[in-house]
Amino acid sequence: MSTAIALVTVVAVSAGAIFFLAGTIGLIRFPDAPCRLHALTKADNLGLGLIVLGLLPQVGTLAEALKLVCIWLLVMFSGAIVTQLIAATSRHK
Amino acid sequence: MTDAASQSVLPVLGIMLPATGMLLMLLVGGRYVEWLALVLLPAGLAVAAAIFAAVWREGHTLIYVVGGWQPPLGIALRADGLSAAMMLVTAVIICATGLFAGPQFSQPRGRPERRAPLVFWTLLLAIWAALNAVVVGADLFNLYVALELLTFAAVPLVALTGGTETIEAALRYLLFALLGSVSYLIGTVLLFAAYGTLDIALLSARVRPEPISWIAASLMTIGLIAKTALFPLHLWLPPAHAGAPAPGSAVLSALVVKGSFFLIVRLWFDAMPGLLNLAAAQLLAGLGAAAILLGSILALRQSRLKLLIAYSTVAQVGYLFLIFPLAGAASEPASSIAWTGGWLQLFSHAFAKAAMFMAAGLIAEALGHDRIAELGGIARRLPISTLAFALAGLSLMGVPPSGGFVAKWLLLLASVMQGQWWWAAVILLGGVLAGAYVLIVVGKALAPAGAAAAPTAPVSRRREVVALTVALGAVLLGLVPLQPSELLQIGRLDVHALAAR
Amino acid sequence: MTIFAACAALLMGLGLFGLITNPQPLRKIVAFNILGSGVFLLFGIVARRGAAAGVGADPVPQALVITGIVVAFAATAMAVALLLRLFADRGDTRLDHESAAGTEPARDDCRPP
Amino acid sequence: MVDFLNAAAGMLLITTMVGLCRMLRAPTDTDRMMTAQLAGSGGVGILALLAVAGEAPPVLDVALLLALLAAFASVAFVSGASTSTSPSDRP
Amino acid sequence: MTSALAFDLALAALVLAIATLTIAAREAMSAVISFIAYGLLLSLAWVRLRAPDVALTEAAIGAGVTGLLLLGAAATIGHRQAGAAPPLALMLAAGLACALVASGLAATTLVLLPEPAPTLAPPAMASLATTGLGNPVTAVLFVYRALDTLLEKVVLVLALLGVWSLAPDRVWGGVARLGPDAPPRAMLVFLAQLLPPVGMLIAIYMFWTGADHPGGAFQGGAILAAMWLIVLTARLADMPATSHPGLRLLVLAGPMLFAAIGFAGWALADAFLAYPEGYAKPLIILAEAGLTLSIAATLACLVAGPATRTPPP
Repeated sequence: MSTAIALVTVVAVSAGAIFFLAGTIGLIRFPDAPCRLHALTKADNLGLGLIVLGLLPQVGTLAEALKLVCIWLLVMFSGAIVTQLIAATSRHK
Repeated sequence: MTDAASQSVLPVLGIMLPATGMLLMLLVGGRYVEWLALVLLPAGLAVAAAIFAAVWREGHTLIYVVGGWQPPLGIALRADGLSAAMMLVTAVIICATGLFAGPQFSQPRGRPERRAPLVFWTLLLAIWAALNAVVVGADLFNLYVALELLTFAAVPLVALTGGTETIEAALRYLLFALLGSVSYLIGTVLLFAAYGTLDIALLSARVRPEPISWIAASLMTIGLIAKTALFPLHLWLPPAHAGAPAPGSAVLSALVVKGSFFLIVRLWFDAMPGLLNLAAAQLLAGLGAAAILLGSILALRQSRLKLLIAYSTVAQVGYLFLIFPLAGAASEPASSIAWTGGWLQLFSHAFAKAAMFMAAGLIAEALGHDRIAELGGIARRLPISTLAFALAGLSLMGVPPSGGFVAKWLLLLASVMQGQWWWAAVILLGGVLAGAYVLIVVGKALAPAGAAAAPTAPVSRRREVVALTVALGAVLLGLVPLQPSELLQIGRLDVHALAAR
Repeated sequence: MTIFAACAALLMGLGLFGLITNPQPLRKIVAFNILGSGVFLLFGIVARRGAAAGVGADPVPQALVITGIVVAFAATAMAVALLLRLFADRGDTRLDHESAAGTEPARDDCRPP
Repeated sequence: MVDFLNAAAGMLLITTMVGLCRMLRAPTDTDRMMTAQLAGSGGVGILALLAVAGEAPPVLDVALLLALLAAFASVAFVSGASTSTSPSDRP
Repeated sequence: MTSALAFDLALAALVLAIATLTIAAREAMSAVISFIAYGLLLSLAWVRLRAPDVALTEAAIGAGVTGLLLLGAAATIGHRQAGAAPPLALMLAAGLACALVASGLAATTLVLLPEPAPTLAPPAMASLATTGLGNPVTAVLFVYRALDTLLEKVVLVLALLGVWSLAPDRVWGGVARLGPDAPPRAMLVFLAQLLPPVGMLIAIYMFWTGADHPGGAFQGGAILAAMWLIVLTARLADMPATSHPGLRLLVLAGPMLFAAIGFAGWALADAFLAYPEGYAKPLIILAEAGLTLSIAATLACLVAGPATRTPPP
């Protein structure tokens, strides 16, 4: 059982890290602002989401798990809105 | 530190009375600010007098352990003879400045709150709290906070009139001061890392003459020098002190730069006794000598009265640094003489410079400008202010029987006794130069008014009298030199015993 | 810890360099913040070295850093306010070093309040 | 597991480093801000990994705080940038 | 152990790289953005140095409030202020001097510090029980070295007074302007409606947990300030006038409460800033509660700057 949980963690965290890398490379390589924003959102939301998902089985208490979920929700929510704001600004220009 | 010491809450009151008073002023605002000042200034003066009396009577240091937590974990406050004298002088100058500024910074009845009065009175009290915290502080980090308090009270005072030039001066002052704070802080952390304490008394027992102490002491000294405006870090001072409103300039020049100087002395004589070697002392005094000469020459070249006085501060601060080679050497009684002379220079300069800025402020108010070339006839129209300026000038020149004379005489005597005649030459030359710049102003003031002299605005007689009284204080200090010299030794480390160890 | 000590020293050097050479006051202020953070990091190393009695770092320097960060922020805020006021009054933020160098030209009259 | 989580944190750190190259050659301030935000998210991820790896619950609070404030600077940037037209933001 | 070492090495390199970027940036806005990223990464270094309290403060201040303050300034000044770089010779001399300073300091910290390092951790931990607190850093801030903390709060108030005093006379007591005049975007308003409740919860948690775990008044106050600033930027509320008695009370209540507790200690527990036995923890939490609110108000006002408009009638 514990091996299975560990496997979940390893897979999810690795995937999250890869998403982060992809997002970063996207930020560097993509030609225009909307594409770069797209990359940023992927890294923020999916990457961190997967890492949090992978970490959840590893934490000891419910409070910590709750905090982890909170962190993810916060980053996703504010990241989405900031992306919108930046997109609106760069369109405006 | 001498073993005899007594617990007293007075040092805490010295800090907290003006500090809480300042918070209260900000809370009530409006006209109540002046009423609060009317209560707080005498109360603070009473606290300072009580500390002075207690140290004098008991003949040893007053100690307060804040919260009952002994150093090194906790913070102690110590009022030795020097702190007591500094507190008293500070209180007297602050109260005089308050009297002087009263009519200038008052809120009109039944109108909305005005900016300048509220800001001025709160800053005045904040400077007071900060200076008291500096002189009774016995913990290096607590002193850092006190220094920052002093800076943050002084900078807005520079910018108070709101002119573009003063804002620029304030910003430059702030940048210099911040660099100074950072440098001081690096030294503090190195000392803590090396000896595990920030308490000055504990440190003095643990510190050893080794590289890390040297590095820490140098960094702290450089930082404090920037705040004291010793040459070559004096660039910020003249525009800042000349740009502040007259009562502000008085406090800044008379007291604020002395706060950081006080800490340099604390550092070398109390926290790290025996570390002060010949080279360091000669270097500090050399910078002081350069400041005396350069500051005086630059003062001579100024066309505006307030700038002249500000450059004179650069010069007079230089004298203070002669204390390091003269009082640091283990050759009694010369070093005790130099010690007394140095502190007397600080006190008499505080009185003289406060009086000068007050008088200059009144003259500028009457004329609408402070161009020295156009001062003609002012002696006839403002005789009291001109007299105040001249009397203060006597002390700066070192003409007997002023406090400045006794101070410079003692320094001169000590340098001759120790064979360090080059300082004597600088002291004499500085006196001559001071005489020149004071006489230029007085001569212009006594000259008859030019044909195109503008009509003068009336100034308050009460404020003129305050300026004159402060100037008289500087002169009278020369008549009571002996008693304070014993007081200044109270709680002082026995440097020579340590050096011999 | 050795690494962070070197890092702190380099940050202080960098910050000092920026403070001296940057012509623009706002960038001077940013440089001051980097210099300050280097000093605080030095406190952090001292705290970490003092790990004992079951805590990972000596709490006293930690508390000093927290106080220091607050003071540094207050300084930054005051400097920025002065800078913006200068900008509003004059349209630029240069600190004209010539006028500070001693040979003071006659300026406009000091204004009695 | 601890080693793995630490390694993942290191991986994220390197990713953030790569992202910083962007900061160096960013054509506009907006791109710089995006990079800063990515560094913030990366920091949150690293802290979460470190917290669980080192079993130091307070570190999770730091991550929470960073997550809360990550958007904050971007918001300030966007609201400030929308008024002052800056030459470097123009194409 | 080596993996931790590699991590620290990478982190230090990253922090240094971004600091170099910040210093070398040509324009103020670029420098400020880099500085924000720098603040975010620096809090990682503090975590590695086992100082989570400082990490929280650095994140809240370095990346949060200072960043906002500098961003606002850079946006106002704009790009007109490139400024001529000093002559190359001066740059080289300054660079050399700074390199010397840096290497000297590095040598000092690496070579000259004594082994074993002196520490105050044992006495601080030994007295922790008598304070009733669980977090030694809070104990240092509010018990052992409470005078520093009290004076530091006065410094903060004084800085605010200094900032306020830069308002021109005719708008004294008026309202500070924050953000652009243009109406805020809908998305920003949405964010400002949703984030602050969450932020307030986190701030209260941060303040409450501070007694026993990393956190405390300053971190909580900084978060509250950030949330208030978001609300203000989105125009959901107006900044109160600087002459508003409520605002002044809010700014001053914390330091005055703390000072009052200090004086009460003088009357009841034999020493200024001492706490009567058994009441230490509740009194500290009371002082921290007041300080959290005051810090929040002060920080927000410091970022908002001096008044620019006349007070509303």
